[in-house]
Amino acid sequence: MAQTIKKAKIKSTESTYTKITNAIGLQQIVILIVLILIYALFAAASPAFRSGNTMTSIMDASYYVGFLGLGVTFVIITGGIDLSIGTSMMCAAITGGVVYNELHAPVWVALVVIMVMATGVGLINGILVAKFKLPPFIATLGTMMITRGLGSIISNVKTETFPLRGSANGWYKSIFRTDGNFPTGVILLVVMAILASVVLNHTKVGRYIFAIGSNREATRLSGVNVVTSEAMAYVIAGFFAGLAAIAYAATYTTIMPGTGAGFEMDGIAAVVVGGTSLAGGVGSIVGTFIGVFIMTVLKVGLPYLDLQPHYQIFITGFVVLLAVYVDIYRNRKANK
Amino acid sequence: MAQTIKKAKIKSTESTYTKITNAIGLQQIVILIVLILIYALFAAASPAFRSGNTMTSIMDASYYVGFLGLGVTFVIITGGIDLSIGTSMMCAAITGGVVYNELHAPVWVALVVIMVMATGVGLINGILVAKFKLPPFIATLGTMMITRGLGSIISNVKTETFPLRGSANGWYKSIFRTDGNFPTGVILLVVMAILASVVLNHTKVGRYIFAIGSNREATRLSGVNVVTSEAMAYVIAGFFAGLAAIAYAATYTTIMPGTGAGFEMDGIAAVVVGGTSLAGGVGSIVGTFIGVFIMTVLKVGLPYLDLQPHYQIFITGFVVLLAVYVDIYRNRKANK
Amino acid sequence: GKSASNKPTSTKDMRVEVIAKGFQHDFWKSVLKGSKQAADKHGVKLNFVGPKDETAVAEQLEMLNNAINKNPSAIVLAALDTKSEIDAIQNAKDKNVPVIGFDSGVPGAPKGAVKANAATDNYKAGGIVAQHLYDAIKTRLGKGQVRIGIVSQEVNSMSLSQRTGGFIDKMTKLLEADPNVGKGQVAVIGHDKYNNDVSTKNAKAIIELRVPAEVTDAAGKTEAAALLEKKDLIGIYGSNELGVKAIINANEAMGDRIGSTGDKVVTVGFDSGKLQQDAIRSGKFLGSITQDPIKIGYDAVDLAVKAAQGKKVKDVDTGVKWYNKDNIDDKDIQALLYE
Amino acid sequence: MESILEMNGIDKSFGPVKVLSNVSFDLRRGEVHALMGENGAGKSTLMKILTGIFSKDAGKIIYEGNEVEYTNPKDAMDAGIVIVHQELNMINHLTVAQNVFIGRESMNGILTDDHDLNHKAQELFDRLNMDINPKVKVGSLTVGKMQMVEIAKAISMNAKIVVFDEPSAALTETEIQELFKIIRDLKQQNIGIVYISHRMDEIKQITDRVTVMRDGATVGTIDTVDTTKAKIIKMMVGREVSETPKTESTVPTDAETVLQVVNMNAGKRVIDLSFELKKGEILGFSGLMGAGRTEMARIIFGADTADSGEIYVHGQQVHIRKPVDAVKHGIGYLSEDRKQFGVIVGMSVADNVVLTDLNRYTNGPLINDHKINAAVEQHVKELRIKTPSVKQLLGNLSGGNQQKVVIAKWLEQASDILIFDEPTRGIDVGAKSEIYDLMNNLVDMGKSIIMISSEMTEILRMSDRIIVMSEGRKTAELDIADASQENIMTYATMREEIG
Ligand SMILES: Nc1ncnc2c1ncn2[C@@H]1O[C@H](COP(=O)(O)OP(=O)(O)OP(=O)(O)O)[C@@H](O)[C@H]1O
Ligand SMILES: Nc1ncnc2c1ncn2[C@@H]1O[C@H](COP(=O)(O)OP(=O)(O)OP(=O)(O)O)[C@@H](O)[C@H]1O
Ligand SMILES: [Mg+2]
Ligand SMILES: [Mg+2]
Repeated sequence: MAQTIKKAKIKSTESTYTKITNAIGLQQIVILIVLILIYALFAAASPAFRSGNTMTSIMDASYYVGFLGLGVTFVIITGGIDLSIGTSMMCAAITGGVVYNELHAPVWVALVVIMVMATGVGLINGILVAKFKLPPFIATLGTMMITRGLGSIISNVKTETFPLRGSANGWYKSIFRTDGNFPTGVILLVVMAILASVVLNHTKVGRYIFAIGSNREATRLSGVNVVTSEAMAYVIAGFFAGLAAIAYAATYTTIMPGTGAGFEMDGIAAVVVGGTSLAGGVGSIVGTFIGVFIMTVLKVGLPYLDLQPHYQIFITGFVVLLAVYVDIYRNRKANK
Repeated sequence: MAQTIKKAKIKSTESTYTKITNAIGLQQIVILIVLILIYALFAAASPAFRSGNTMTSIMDASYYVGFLGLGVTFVIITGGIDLSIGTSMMCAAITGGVVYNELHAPVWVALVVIMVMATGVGLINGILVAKFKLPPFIATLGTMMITRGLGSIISNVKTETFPLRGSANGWYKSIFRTDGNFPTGVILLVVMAILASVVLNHTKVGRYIFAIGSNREATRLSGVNVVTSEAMAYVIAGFFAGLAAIAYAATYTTIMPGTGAGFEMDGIAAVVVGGTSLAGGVGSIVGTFIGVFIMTVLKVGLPYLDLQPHYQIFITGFVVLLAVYVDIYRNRKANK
Repeated sequence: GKSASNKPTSTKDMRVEVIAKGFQHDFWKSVLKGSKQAADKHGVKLNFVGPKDETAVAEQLEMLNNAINKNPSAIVLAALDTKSEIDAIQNAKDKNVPVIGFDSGVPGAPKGAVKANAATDNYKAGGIVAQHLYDAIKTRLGKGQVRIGIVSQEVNSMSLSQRTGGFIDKMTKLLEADPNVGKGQVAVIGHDKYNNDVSTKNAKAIIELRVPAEVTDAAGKTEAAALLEKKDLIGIYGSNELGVKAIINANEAMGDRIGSTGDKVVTVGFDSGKLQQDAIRSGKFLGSITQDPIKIGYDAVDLAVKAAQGKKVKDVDTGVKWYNKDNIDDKDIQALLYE
Repeated sequence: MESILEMNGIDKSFGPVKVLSNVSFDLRRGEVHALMGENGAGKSTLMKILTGIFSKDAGKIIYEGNEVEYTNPKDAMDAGIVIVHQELNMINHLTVAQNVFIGRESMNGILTDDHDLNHKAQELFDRLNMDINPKVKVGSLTVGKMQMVEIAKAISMNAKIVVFDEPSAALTETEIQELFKIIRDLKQQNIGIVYISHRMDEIKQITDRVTVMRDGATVGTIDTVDTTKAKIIKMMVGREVSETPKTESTVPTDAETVLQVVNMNAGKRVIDLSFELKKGEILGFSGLMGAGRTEMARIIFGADTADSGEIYVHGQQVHIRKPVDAVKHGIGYLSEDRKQFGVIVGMSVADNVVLTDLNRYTNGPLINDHKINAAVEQHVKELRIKTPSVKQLLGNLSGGNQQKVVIAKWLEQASDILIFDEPTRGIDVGAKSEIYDLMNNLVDMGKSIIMISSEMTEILRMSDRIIVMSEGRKTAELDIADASQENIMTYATMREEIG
């Protein structure tokens, strides 16, 4: 008898719980609708957008932004920011190119070097922020400058070209697009997103990342090693910047020195449009995933409307503001 | 007896207070020493740096960064950030160019238009952040994109040229450097810095800006109109972006459309190097002023060591990290 | 005095400051190579710098000011924007530091400040590209509306705007002279800087310029893809490395629209680089035009040393060359190409 | 009883300020040991040293016979020493269960098992007789509920020593009784308990021994049975403090109505609330946690908005949409959460006092800081705020003095309607009676006060009239002459169907 009563009690509270999860899901549903609307708008306005290889273009453009976004989601949930992911990604990519071209290493070695380098930069960011307590904005602004210079130093300011499709070492390109133009990269992106989601929601480090973003001091006083967990968020961001570097090399083949500044903003904008709060403690991988596609559909779609480039930036700015405003407005209403 | 004991106790805490104020001054003294050290280093390493017009070059390079830094100091003290100052400055400058070249208005009208436009963008930022409660990072990222596009739209993607020195309308150039190469701009910069310091430390809006950065909700519940004061910080940043635009036009004559992204980071880095906390509630104009010169002395000095640009960025990154670390380390020690 | 220290008797004590327009493109690496060769030959010290991209006017001016302050024997300059640098150039002149223009030179500089130029005529070069493209597509004119695309990294810097402008002007002229098109039948669209008044509705030919929203590979590729999606596109031109790369990347993703024959979109480019050379060898590109970056660098420094010695110097046209599948491996072409 | 912990000769300084000098403290297994002392006496600091949050400068800690020194909270926890902090340490965005077990997650291989976590939490709450859903986000709980979660969290750690640092500050009487049940249970398990509180009644009820601290030093330790309230207070403050409840209202029956609230509604938090406040009156608001009193206060002050309702000030209907409006109508608000909503710790005492309206202290556009300092020095003197200077950073003041600064802020505005929300929360007896005196002075001056308090003695001592709320509704309005602990409790626990 007591048993049944308890069950019933849990059931009834379960429904409140469902309501809350529904609310979280709602946020993602809202931006998914935004994404679909934007897509539909472009499809309606431009026959060329409907036809052909637009999807492949969107996919191609989304890989590196996608990986950057997934990684930096972790950092933003801790309440931090990582401005270095763009330059660190290009620094790693060009270093990989040097390893391949100058040291004549096999492609896979170059890819490993890319991952190690980008993850290493993430570790340095993590140490600066979590251990030395530098404000994330300024710590990663510093490493942004450093990696930007470093890439040029390592490559001796030379453009590095990765092996072309069809060439003996061109196999790595098929990770992202087969010779038959199938966007395999989207599979990798989805797999990594699922992995990221599991890490964020179902591992200790993920739990602590949320906890730190919500209340760092309380988390510390609970006996959690906040330094390690906070640093891990930056390491994860670095790791994903490495994946972004590989995606970039596979998609665009050549890497110019000194580039990458500005990419971080694409990633961060996607994350925030996806509903992750810059104040920390709140965020989701699904949101980021949708946010990334909102940004890339805009980027790929606006040129199809034959808009000149400056109108594209102008409109993207508005969409970012609008998306975030809608999210905040909805949240405020929900809290009433 | 008890009376005397109490007095003594109060005395000793008074001296703690003096120590704290000293510490605030100390912070600025530390970075002033850093500045002097850097300067001395360059002077020792390069005879050319010692001689000639280096000072004028340093001044020329410091005007627009200086104005950007002074303005964004207000925003950072509220605990916010303004990423739009760079593009808003260039958007205003190019609009001024259009007014002068296309509408054939007198130069002074163009300068007024520049100020109105930049201040207007600041007002929009202020409304987005203070009224609509958008996170400053994302609100100003949005207006950054919008102003970047807007400048191109207004100018029809044309480079705008301001009147040359010596031409009939070239008088405005002498605001910043006389024909005899005297850097008058530094006078303007100092005057504006003093003005900014007065506004920050001795007016209501300045006091409220500190209060908001320290504890926004408590300020609001004290019956302060926080929306207006917080918005004012962005308006001030916009106003100074306007001054930066005029300085830029006077120093560099031509304004290219679509530029300005990245300038904001120069300004912000200078502010933070100058000891203003990104967490809000703490900051000083003197600090920013010194921070600006640390950045420009580096910028102007490093080439004298015949370092290539990428080494310069690399080293600047380190200096930024170091300066901020020293500041934080010192603060932590003081609080121990 | 100052001017004495400017003019050492032996070239050993000379130092030449070179201020390029950029650093990251392979083109500038080759220019640097040529500069070094000349510096080594004369035994002068060389310092070579360039801003982060071709719109970084302020950065370049700061570099120029620094160079002048260092009191060098001569300055070699490729101005991003002459007007913004007029004061500084005048200053160099006052200090008796000779200035040599290179790449696209220093057009509009104060009289007498720039001793000589070692420059490419980008406008003319754009015209040459247009001529080659026209020759390859003229048989396809007159069967309905056709489109020729351009992908240009940006249109504000001197060299790129001239390459693009030269191409558009020449192509317009050639098409208007073609009996299958005719006067007033060529619409130029895509960018307010070049657009003409001809309506696209009735025009027999459209020249469409695409400028990426940002200087990134991704944005470039998107613009190129938007062009390649258009069914009436018969020719496409990439006006520098980024534009060329954009076309190659977009093409790869959309199943081979470009080529040099048949019903493919005939593609032409500017400069070299590994991807572009590869595309020319495989016939994806009809051909490209290359400047002579090594010669530009070499001649510029050579002129600078001579000017510093007080010798009289005059302009050198560093020239351009058209290369395609047939001549790419010729010795004289190979000498100009870089990877 | 065997001793489990000894702290001997503990010294601690923050910068130049010595906050503990030669402090000694011992704890036995199975005893409840009260640690008492005025605000800033160093109680929390001592306990933070024990639990590895602060490091000590000198002294010895002997735990279970061994000298120990913990450098972080985790080591202390692992050794069996846990603390319920004075300040709430909740992670709002995580669920209750996730909070309780943070750092001790149930695992399923490398993955966390929240299902198991919820079950463990539910079991824990059932055992402790707490009605809290483990699956909701902590941020949606009331302060009191959060405090219960904190307590549950500490108890779930199976510690050998549990430190409660003012656990009752956010709790209502019934919850305090629940807490005492829990504590007695812990005693049974031979666990040593340190209990910090400013509430005298509690000490008698629950503790075995009392250690009193003053100005960073131990005054002495005595057995609870051997002492009286008055004795303890004397030890704490070094003088006698009297405490007498009010027996009848001092407000004349024909006093003017200065504030009238009619049919105020705000979701489920405030339902159909109407009441009047008379000139010179202290109107007490009593009720259980989450009864809606704070919400009512915030609405009147314009910090939150109501769904419906009317507010009249001096008979005139007013529309208050933001705090600025309330201030204009002479309303001042002293928040229950001082740190978060009341003061700006990073600014000086002077700046805090004059923050609301700087216009009085300007020469043209410029602020005249001398004028401010002079005016604030006056307040400091009148309210006997203990501070070395008006330029002192507010964060360096003790809690009671910070509270006085907030009061000074509203006196500065000449506000005649003052809302005091838990005015003595976490404030020691010495400072407490000063604040009571202050409140009485204020009403004598013709001001009117709404006093929200969860402390029954405080309500009975200060109020002229008492409104009792339950679940957002007003369940009773009692004249002080008719009020007693018992009938207030009855109305406070009244459910909707009765009310
Ligand atoms: N982190 C800190 N830095 C500087 N001073 C501190 C710090 N923590 C506490 N203090 C000071 O140490 C003294 C003792 O504070 P503590 O919190 O231990 O007092 P308490 O007895 O717990 O008082 P309360 O009853 O108000 O909680 C106070 O003067 C306080 O201002
Ligand atoms: N912002 C909010 N969102 C949702 N619920 C809220 C909010 N603020 C308060 N509540 C709820 O409204 C009810 C009334 O809370 P309120 O704080 O006014 O009560 P109180 O009587 O002052 O009690 P306490 O002792 O907790 O301060 C509580 O159940 C609380 O959880
Ligand atoms: Mg305490
Ligand atoms: Mg309350």
